[in-house]
Amino acid sequence: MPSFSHFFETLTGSTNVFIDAMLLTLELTAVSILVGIVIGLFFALLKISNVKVLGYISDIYVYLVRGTPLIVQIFILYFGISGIFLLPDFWAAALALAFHNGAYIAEIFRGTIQSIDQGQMEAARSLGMPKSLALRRIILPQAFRRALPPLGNQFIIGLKDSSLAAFISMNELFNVATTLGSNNFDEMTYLLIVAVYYLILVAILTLLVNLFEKKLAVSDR
Amino acid sequence: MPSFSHFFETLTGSTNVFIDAMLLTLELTAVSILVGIVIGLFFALLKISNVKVLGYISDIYVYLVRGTPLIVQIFILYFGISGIFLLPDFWAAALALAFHNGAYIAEIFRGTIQSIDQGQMEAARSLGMPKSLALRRIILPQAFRRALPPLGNQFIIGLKDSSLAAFISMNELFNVATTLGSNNFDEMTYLLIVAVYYLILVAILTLLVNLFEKKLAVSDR
Amino acid sequence: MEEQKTIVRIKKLNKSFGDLHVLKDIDMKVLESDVVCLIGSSGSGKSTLLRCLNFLEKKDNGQIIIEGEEINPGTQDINKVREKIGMVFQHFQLFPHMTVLENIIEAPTHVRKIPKNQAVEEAKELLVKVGLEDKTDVYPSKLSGGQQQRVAIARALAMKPDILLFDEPTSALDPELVGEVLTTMKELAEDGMTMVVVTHEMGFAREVGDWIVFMHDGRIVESAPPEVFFSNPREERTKEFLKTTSLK
Amino acid sequence: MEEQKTIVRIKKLNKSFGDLHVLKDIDMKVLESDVVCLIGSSGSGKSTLLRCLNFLEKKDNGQIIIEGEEINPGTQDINKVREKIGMVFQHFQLFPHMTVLENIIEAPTHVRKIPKNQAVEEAKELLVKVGLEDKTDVYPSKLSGGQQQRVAIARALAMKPDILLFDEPTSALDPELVGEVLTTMKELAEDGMTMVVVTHEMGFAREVGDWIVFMHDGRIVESAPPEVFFSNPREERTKEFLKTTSLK
Amino acid sequence: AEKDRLEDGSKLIDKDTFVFAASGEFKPFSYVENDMTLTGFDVEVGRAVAKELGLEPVAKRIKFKGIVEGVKTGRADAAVASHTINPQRSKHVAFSTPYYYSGPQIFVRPDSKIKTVDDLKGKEVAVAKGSTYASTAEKYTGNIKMYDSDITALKALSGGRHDAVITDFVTGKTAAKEGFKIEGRQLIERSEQAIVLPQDNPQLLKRVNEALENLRQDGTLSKISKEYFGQDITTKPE
Ligand SMILES: Nc1ncnc2c1ncn2[C@@H]1O[C@H](COP(=O)(O)OP(=O)(O)OP(=O)(O)O)[C@@H](O)[C@H]1O
Ligand SMILES: Nc1ncnc2c1ncn2[C@@H]1O[C@H](COP(=O)(O)OP(=O)(O)OP(=O)(O)O)[C@@H](O)[C@H]1O
Ligand SMILES: [Mg+2]
Ligand SMILES: [Mg+2]
Repeated sequence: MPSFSHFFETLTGSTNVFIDAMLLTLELTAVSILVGIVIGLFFALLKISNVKVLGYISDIYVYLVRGTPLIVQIFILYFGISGIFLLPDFWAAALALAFHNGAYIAEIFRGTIQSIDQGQMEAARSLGMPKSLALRRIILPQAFRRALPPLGNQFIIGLKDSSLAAFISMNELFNVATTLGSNNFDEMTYLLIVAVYYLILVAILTLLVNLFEKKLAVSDR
Repeated sequence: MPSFSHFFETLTGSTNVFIDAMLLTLELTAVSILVGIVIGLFFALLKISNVKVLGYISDIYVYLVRGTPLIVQIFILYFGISGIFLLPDFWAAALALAFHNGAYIAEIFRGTIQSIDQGQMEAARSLGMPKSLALRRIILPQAFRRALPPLGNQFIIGLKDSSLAAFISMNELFNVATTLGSNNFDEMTYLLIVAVYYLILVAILTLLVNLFEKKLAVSDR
Repeated sequence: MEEQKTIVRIKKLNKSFGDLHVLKDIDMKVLESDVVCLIGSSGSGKSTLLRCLNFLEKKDNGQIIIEGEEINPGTQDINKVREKIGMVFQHFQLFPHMTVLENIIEAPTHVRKIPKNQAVEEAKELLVKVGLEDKTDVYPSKLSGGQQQRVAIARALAMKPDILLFDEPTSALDPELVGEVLTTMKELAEDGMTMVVVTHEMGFAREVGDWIVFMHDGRIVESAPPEVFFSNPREERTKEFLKTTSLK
Repeated sequence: MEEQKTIVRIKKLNKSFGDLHVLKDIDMKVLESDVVCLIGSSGSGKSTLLRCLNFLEKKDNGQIIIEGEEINPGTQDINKVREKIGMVFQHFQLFPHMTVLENIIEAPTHVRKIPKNQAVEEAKELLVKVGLEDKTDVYPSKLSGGQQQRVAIARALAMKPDILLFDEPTSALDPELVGEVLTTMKELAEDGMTMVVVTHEMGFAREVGDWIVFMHDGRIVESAPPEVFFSNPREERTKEFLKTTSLK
Repeated sequence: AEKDRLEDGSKLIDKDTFVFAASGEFKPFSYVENDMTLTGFDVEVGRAVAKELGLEPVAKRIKFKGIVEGVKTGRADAAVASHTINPQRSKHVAFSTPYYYSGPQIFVRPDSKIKTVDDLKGKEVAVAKGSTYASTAEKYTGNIKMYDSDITALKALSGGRHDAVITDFVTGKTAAKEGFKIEGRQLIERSEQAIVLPQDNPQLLKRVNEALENLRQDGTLSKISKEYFGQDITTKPE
């Protein structure tokens, strides 16, 4: 175990690099969640469509993602995407993470869409709205609102998961920590430092998600 | 992308190695979940104890684990444990994973214990049972029963998470896949193979958990 | 009554859910400006009949003729047909993420595609009609059940339907709120709106209904003007039913 | 009545939940073999009083004297005291993971530490007493509410308490199951069991109660034998309460 | 994966830059400064080659075991990452002429009795994943541990795990200097390290070889070597 003073010196001495890394971590997470939302919405809609085959496709996607470790997915996608078209590293990593997040987000959307009273759809249809319009104007806005807290949680999970992008050469927090650690022959100190960064990020995000959830609960408009 | 016949040949040609690795993965997961159950129960009891400080200790543990990526925890624990006393690799890896699983299992137990009707405790107390006896004989048996399905899920999550033990040199599924992949300069094929192994394991476990959940629901004795 | 147009005509309508035969050879007619009250015990098929009329349930066989045209979901644009048939639900089903005004103009602007300012104009008139002109920009969750149901009526009216269907519009309401909704419905009836109302409110049926249809076990057992139906029921079933329903 | 021992004596008992003063200067006495029925409207503090008697709630001040000894959770072993005071809950609170027999022998074997075969013996006698000898090895979820409550009574009796407390023992039951539980309680009373019963069953209170205690707003307003209490209440409050309670 | 094609037929990810990979975890061959800039012997050689080619050098960090795959799939134009020339790798990628000569050495804790390869029999030996040292170690023992980097393996060794690590002698020496409780024992064999290039890019290989030759001639290579090691490891030992 490193002494506290050594830990503290290293912590303050490395803020520049780590803040850059933190921004990359956040960027990676944000992009992968945003793209994940698009993917997730797409597969959630497939799942609730009346066409059985589309539902199965959605099931298979979710099953593949939930049935394999993230690190396996990241490696397969990173090398797989590279084999097809040459994306910049950031995008290859972000897409790999988005593919993973997408499955969990699809489940979130599926859940919240199905939690909307069936009668809302009937009311919309009875007003002459076609199904797609009813979905877009009536069901999805309500489902989205309900999805916000679980999406916030997924963001936090995604933030932690983004640490695995270290293995496909993203200079995010964890990668910076292990690299500096191994080059300074002082892995433990840097690992503890990066743990502190993650803890702070997660604490802030958790706070935001909770605040937000409370606000939603109050304005139950 | 590897051709299907190449994939299939490699798959059948490597079963021996992979089955060994799979057994190690399962062993690692089982041990880390079992130890995690002990840790989790301990911290769940701290949390529901009347002593506030103990509750905070439990909170901090859960927060530390939930607030940092698993890979960071694994590295810290692996090197940290090594710094204190020298455990065999398997146990160092298993303990690192158990420490992680323990926090999630503590939350499972806390939840199921608190889900038991407060009246059960009162009924036991009114019969003259001291709190510890009531906990042991009345509350915990019921809480355990309810905890079984979520524990099953945690086992599946733990199985996938054990892939990260690859980075601390456990020859489990993922490590074998990447090692063979890089030795044969054929990462993709081996990654796809290992994905198949995980999918099958997860499918079987999911089936078991579901069956079990159904059986519990029926024998709601 | 010869000069009244037939708005809805149902012939030999059948509907099953799996093995359960819910509607059996239903024959029914709704004339323009009439208020038809559908009554019957729970599970007799009233809701299902109403939902078939709005094509929320698919009939098994039989004919549904609306304003002289036989409607089949396969051949006609069902959304066009639905514009002519408004529906008010037991649980209001207002859109919770929209204000009262937005609820009302939603379908006119997006389905009938009329200009927004015209839709707002009309919506405000409707809100005056149902006595809620001061609730324009309020969200549904801030309204009482009775107010919500009146907004739901206004929302249905905004599509200028030829007929309005009500499925137990007051049975989810606290007793003290039932009156305001029934009053609104009565005013509608007086304005000449054609209505089919599933209800347990016998007082309303007697006073406002032009025609009472009594269902039992998926069949229409008796069907008569309220004067005849309530004072002089023909069928044994009807008498039994009326006995259990305390008519205040 | 001079020869009756005092089992429970309460003096100037007070209890608050935060700002809410729930029990106000309660004075009460329960004599051996008596059935005391606690009645009063919802929120008047009946449950809280009963729970204080069993130390499930901590009193703020006042005295609780059981069989001549003042009890304070700090100084006495509360578990020992509780062995003398059985309690039956509104929602039975049987242990769902144990059979009926296991429910009954749990406390005798683990608290009183009597040998298991003796405990089983006694449990079977108790089950005969409550009329459930054929349910020994059944799990609680397989029993009706009335049966569950009778098992709960047997479970409490198995600790051979000096007094039994009941908190609305029949109010979670379907009406047709209330009778069997009241009958069991009546038999207990006839056997000379000392009981304090919170109840809304006025018929039971009148017939079985030796003493009626009426609470209102945290105070004991009136306390009298049932003959006097029901036919000749002194207080205005009591008269009002009896009026709203339809006595069949 | 479409690359830019130059007039002479060589292909580059971007026609103005030379993107070369290094692990960054192989001090002092490649490592990062505390501000995360990549440096080390490999990296400086890469920069020199790029300059010689008239291209902008772009050093890119990829985990060692992913580098060959990275070059194959076009994530880098080349790798200057201490790759030992061997037949297995030659099947998948092309090698330049060697830019330094080195060799694997046995590293152990100071109290260890292991001296030569013969003592390794049955012992637990750790190596970096994807390195040629795995096959070296296989010749002497069946008990091999794979780590993500050489330094992690040495760190674990220093902390008391496994019996030995086989890695490049310069790397081991540097780690020992940094305070790892390890010692070098037998120098197992000599090896030649070269720049890795994709096989479908012969024109680029030709140009890189020319560049290396120029750097050898004008003394740049030996100057970089002396800077990092205090000795010249870029000439073939006799
Ligand atoms: N979607 C459905 N699937 C299966 N059975 C249904 C469905 N909808 C209704 N039923 C059944 O059809 C029968 C008639 O139902 P319906 O709702 O039309 O009765 P109702 O007269 O409206 O009764 P209530 O007064 O309770 O609303 C009932 O037995 C009901 O259980
Ligand atoms: N644990 C508690 N915390 C806060 N307030 C409580 C608690 N338990 C009871 N109260 C309040 O104390 C008052 C008396 O409650 P109590 O349960 O004793 O009434 P009761 O006479 O048993 O009523 P009921 O007939 O409804 O059971 C009520 O206002 C209740 O809300
Ligand atoms: Mg209905
Ligand atoms: Mg009570």
